[in-house]
Amino acid sequence: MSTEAAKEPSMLMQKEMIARNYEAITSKHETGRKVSSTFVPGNLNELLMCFDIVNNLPEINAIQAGMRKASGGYIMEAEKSGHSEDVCTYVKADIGQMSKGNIAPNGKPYPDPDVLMLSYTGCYTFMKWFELLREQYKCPTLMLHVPYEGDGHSTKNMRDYIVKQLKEVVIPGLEEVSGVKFDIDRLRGYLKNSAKAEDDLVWCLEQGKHKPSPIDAYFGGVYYIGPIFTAFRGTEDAVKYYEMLRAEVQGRIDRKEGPLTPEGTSFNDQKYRLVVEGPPNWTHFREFWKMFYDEGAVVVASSYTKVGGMYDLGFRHDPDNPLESLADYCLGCYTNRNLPTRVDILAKYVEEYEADGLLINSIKSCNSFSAGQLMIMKEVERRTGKPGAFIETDLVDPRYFSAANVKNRLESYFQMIEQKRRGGGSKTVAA
Amino acid sequence: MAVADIVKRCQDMYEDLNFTYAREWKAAKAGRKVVGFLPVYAPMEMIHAAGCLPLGIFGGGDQMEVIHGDAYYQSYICRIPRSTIELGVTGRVDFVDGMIFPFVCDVIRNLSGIWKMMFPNVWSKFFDTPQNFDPSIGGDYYAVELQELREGLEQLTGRKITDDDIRRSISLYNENRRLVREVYAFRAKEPWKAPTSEVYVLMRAGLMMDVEEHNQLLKDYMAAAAAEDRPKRDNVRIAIYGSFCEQPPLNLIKSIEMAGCYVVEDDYSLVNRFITEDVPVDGDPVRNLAMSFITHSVETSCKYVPKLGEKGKYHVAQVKQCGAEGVIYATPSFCDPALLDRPMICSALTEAKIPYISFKYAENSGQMQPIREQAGTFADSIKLWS
Amino acid sequence: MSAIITAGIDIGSGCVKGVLFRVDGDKQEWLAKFTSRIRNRDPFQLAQEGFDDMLKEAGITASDVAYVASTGDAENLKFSTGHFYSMTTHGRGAIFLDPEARSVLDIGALNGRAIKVDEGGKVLSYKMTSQCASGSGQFLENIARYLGIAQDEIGTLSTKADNPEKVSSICAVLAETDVINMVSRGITASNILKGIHVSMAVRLAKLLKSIGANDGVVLMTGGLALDAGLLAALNEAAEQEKVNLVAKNHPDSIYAGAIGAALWGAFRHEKLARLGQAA
Amino acid sequence: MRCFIGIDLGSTTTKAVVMDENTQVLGRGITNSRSNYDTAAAVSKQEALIDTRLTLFRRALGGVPEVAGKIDEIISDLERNFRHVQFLEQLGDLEETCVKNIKGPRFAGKEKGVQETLAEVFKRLRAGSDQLFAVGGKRKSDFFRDLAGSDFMTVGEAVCKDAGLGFDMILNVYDKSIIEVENRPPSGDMEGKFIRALEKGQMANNLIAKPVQDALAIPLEETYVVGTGYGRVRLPFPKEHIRSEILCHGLGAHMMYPETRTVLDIGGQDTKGIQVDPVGIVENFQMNDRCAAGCGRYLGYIADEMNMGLHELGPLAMNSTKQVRINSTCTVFAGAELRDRLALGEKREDILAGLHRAIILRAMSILSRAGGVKDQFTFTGGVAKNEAAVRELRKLIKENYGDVQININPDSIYTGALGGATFAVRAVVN
Ligand SMILES: Nc1ncnc2c1ncn2[C@@H]1O[C@H](COP(=O)(O)OP(=O)(O)O)[C@@H](O)[C@H]1O
Ligand SMILES: Nc1ncnc2c1ncn2[C@@H]1O[C@H](COP(=O)(O)OP(=O)(O)O)[C@@H](O)[C@H]1O
Ligand code: SF4
Ligand code: SF4
Ligand code: SF4
Repeated sequence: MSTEAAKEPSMLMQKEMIARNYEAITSKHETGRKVSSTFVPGNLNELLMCFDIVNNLPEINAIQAGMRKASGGYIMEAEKSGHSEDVCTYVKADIGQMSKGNIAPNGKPYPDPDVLMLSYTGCYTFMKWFELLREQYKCPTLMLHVPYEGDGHSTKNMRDYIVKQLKEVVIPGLEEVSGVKFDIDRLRGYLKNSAKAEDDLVWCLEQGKHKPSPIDAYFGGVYYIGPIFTAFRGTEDAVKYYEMLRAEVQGRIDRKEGPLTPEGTSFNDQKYRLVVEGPPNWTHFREFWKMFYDEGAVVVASSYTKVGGMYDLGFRHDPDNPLESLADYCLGCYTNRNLPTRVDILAKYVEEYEADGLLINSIKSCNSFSAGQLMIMKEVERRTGKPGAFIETDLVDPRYFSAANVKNRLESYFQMIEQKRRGGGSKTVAA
Repeated sequence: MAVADIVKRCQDMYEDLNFTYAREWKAAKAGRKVVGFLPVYAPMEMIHAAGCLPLGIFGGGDQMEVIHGDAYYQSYICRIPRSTIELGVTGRVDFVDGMIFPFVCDVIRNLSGIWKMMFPNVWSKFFDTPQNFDPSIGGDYYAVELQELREGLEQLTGRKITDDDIRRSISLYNENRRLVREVYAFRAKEPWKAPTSEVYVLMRAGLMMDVEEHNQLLKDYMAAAAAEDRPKRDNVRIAIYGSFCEQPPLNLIKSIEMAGCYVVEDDYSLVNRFITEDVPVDGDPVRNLAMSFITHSVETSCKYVPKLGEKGKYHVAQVKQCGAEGVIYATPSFCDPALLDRPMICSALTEAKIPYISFKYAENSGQMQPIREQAGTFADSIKLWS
Repeated sequence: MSAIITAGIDIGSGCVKGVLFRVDGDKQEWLAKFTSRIRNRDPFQLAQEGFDDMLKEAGITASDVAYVASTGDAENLKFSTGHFYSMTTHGRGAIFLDPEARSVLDIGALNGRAIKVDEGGKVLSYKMTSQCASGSGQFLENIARYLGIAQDEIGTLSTKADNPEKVSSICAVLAETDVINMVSRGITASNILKGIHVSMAVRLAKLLKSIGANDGVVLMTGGLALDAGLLAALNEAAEQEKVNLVAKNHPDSIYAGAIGAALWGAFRHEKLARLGQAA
Repeated sequence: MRCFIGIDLGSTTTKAVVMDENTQVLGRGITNSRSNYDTAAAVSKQEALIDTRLTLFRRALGGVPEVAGKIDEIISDLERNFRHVQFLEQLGDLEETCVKNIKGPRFAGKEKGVQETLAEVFKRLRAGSDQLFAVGGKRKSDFFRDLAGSDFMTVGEAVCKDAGLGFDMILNVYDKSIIEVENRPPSGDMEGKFIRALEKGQMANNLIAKPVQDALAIPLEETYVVGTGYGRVRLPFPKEHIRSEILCHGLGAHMMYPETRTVLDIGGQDTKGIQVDPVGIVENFQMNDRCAAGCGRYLGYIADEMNMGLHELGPLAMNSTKQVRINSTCTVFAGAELRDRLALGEKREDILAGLHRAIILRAMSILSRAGGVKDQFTFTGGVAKNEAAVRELRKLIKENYGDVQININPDSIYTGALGGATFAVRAVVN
């Protein structure tokens, strides 16, 4: 990020982990390690670790570029080379970055990946994205097709299909790329770590039920999920990170404190509690966040913190059923759930976290999230009786962030909640 | 029948947003069911074998006023899901007993969920075909999915679907696909005799009527069109890609033809051309359907291309085969699959030295002037200099 | 092959343009021209009037003209012999005006078009801007009016900008509000206009790049061709992008479409004559 | 007396409402929003205070038995004359400014001719103004820019032709100057102008002078001002004086029609659907997204394209016999669409009818998004003045939501400001 935000120890640790991973990626020619590019939802980090492969996530790189305010230029670059204005800006940020030297946040060039691990979970665009990258890098591409839970649940056929692909496509492919033989016990070991970290993550996210909430499950949440959704699930580091995070959250609960804002103050005066659906905007992340805490709005639960796995619904990676649990993990990511299920989840959050309502940040780029969100809002409003609100931004395209527009809607929403709260008493309105 | 009569009949059906044909078909016999499906592919044999009428629902076109549909979609999402919702909300498809939402993209995928919430009493299915094309992986998976579809349909209709039922349907649809291929070949050979504005409605109507009836209609059309004396114009031959899902308004197709282009190949509403060869009739019919999909289906933006370097090869081969002089890559606005594919397909075309242009449309586009200008310049450029 | 006279008529959304040429093999002589702004009048009527004026000026009658070629929105022009689409004609017209040109930017009232041509005016590739055109001539015109600036002052003012203010909105309506906000923040007209020019230039540069026009002279045609501010912004954009493009204009740029039509008309006439089916 | 003021700074127009402490409306004022928001707010407030004076006059005259039954006539006479005085004052300012603006290379050597032409133009404009403000005179708009502008074009073009001078030059001076004049709030001295208006009038001066002067003497104290609307963040008000326009529209509609449950507001750049509860509290709302398609500005573009006043669009569309279907409501391409259709031989009124329907269809979608239409339904905002739009809305509401009572108030454009003023009263009185 451009300006330094106030940091807690867990944040510093995460920062250091990320830096180390970028170092591992960009120094692959020196270390001889292989690099795989892959996606957040349904990623197979533990499996990749079994082959000593370093994990690079273009989505995360796009976010980084967004936060560094570089994405706008990358997107323009991609559009100039023939990409449409209409399509997902993560893809364009990634493609544009390549033609602009492909420099990682640590200032070194990204090396070409040795394998594209295409986990096609929850988003159609992933498939096109890696087809595009494949043209560029001409490297092996391993496709793991994860069927969509269209009827609201997974079936045995889906699970078998995924496990079969793991056994017959993904694992042999990774063996070939890395030259390392697959050892299922190694995988079991990593999965054990995963499950442990997952327990702590779930605990932290659930503390949003406190008043004041010791966490911000959206703006803070994107940091909390960092390690587990990316290159660190399965590592000892991740286990440690979540222990640390848990202790910090516990501390805030004990002190009856809210989360830390980027300005370093505790956000204790929480007037509105929100559930948020949809990813955040990255190009104006700080400004966007400020619009919330300035008005006293804290996010107590969000769906974005579930894109890389819905651990709060009980799923854990399972060392006893390694491949099957990987399959279940892929199937269960948030955007791989059908709309009725998403409504159930969000309505449940509004109720269990005693929120004032559901706010949807609808992202232009992302059909997977966005197509249908208005229906989601209607349904959640109907079920919970709490008002919803709808704002529109984009992930990493600065052109689609209109601060005045977003602020206008947020303010109207907060004032409406406020007015409604007081409404009961002030029947004195002159007619 | 004369060409004009056949075309009129088809066009009336195509424009009929109340689906009178399907309503009457259903009413004609007690217990009949209609199963709707969206672009871009549905195993119609299975629906047919269940005794149901497969009904292609391809948006609302440019004649429908969308009010409630827009309430469900942001401005940056294509048109087809909104007009489909409008069809639903306004009761125009209230007689449809089941809906199949194919694997096209995330928009259609999420639409399937909206449908479930809006119309809880309609049997609906998101139909996820495999993106792994290994017979023993994707094939096995797909066979089970088809089997589940079969069971779903059995529950819907309350009657068993036997293997022989499916085999009978397969042969009818094999004939349908064969005739469709013949019409396309006829048009590619003598495009002035089979303008695309006619062929298009002929195909669209076919996705809304009984397959045997359509088979007859296809034969009639070819006979009538061959007999008709139509002048050959100084037009160029082009292929259209990118329009597989949300369909362009008929006026757009006419505008392209008016601007001096003969369309000799296209990917409009692919359904009846999705499987490119006859499905074997003998043996396990479910397995046969699955294998045909795995091994003999078109390449289009919603299917993964497993091999490096294969992207766009299919299109180049098609263009060569039908003798097109150029390609118009016309996509619906905000159509991610087509738009993300565009750079890859177009670079394959460039490599093969096939000229192309690209533009976007919406099913309700009203302004044709820019379309005429672009298609016209394209035609000019081929005419004047190649 | 004797000399023939051809006419080109270009009906746009803002103006009607026409030219009259005598063509003798490779020799082309420009006989007459006219423009008239449409301003709610019937463009076909204006075309007829302009055509008649040209004939008078050249001292000939309609029957002396071998081929009347229409372009632009003139497919339905009654007295035309044939129609060419606008990108075909702008390409040819540009080469006539500046033989060095290898690409053309035609910026009209509503759409922008980028055309890549070879030395004979043959169109190699092209693209049009689509909807949501805050960079259209119409938009600039509205803003200028709002700022109280005459059309021909826009360019000069824009080149005087010291700190251009970016217009971020994609939509012209919202961009209008952006501009109003700028005025209220005390931003000068120069900086506002330049800001608009810059954002237009960026879009146009994108358009050029997408048709593969990466070097050589870009000739601006159409209504905004003579806007010095846009020209400067384009050249700056090219420099920033490190592409070897030089944007230029020509005093007669606005006639490019009509010229191209007249010349292709001559070409076509000759071809038809050769085939013995003179039109 | 204590005055409570709501100011709604819209993207097209700025509206102000003055209320007394019993939430009785005293006055309304409107002006076009311009580049300077402070000025727009100041002008609209001034206009509302002028209107307040008129209300006070009316009250005062109520006590004069001799004028019973003639009060309306007197007040409108007074107002007309007041407007005329104000118009002449601004015209004078415009002329002065124009003369000042004759400079720069394009005028080199022609200054004198231009100046003389201008003098002639303004002379004619002044003369024409008598008719403009005569009893029953029809004015195209209430705004100086529109009034002066349209006449300037016709008169100017004629004068230039006679003088053999290019009209472009005069137009250029005008364009520059009108902005300056607009951004100068008209001079205060309301009292003086009223006195002059009084003198101009044909009414029995002696009878009404006294009560009018008494009413003029009542001090108008700005007790509390609430700002709302699109440009509210730019108002130099402390935060607690700013309210979201959604809440203000909801409350404003409730004040006019307490039984209102659904409100539709179509303004210049946004369309809002609002649901309110029985006490005027907003329950839900939706706005158009970032695309401004189908908002009021759309009609503005069309009017420009057709060279007509906004007032005239509706009536023309009402003449349509066969509606043309228009699918795109993109504001920018509205003009192109119009030309396209005209070229296809469609009639202007039929196309216009189609365009109006297109706008209302969009509004219907936003209403649907906001949860549909409940009884009673209130339509507010500038577009509510347009009868063709209203006709389509009535049709579509009936088709989609059945028999719902539809409220449209002639003062509906002030709804937001009315809500704001109510909030102002509440802030002090409750
Ligand atoms: N003399 C001029 N100086 C600057 N801009 C002009 C001039 N004449 C026309 N324009 C601009 O050009 C536009 C029309 O350009 P034109 O190329 O004729 O467009 P089209 O072909 O679409 O009619 C007008 O909208 C106006 O903004
Ligand atoms: N007299 C009128 N007749 C018809 N339409 C009008 C009239 N006055 C205003 N409008 C329409 O109303 C719109 C402005 O509405 P308004 O509510 O003032 O908007 P805002 O609140 O954004 O300023 C204009 O764009 C115009 O389309
Ligand atoms: S469409 Fe959405 S989920 Fe897919 S890559 Fe883009 S942002 Fe990610
Ligand atoms: S048109 Fe494209 S984006 Fe829209 S539903 Fe069809 S495939 Fe998806
Ligand atoms: S109104 Fe604006 S955003 Fe909407 S389509 Fe038109 S130009 Fe684009």
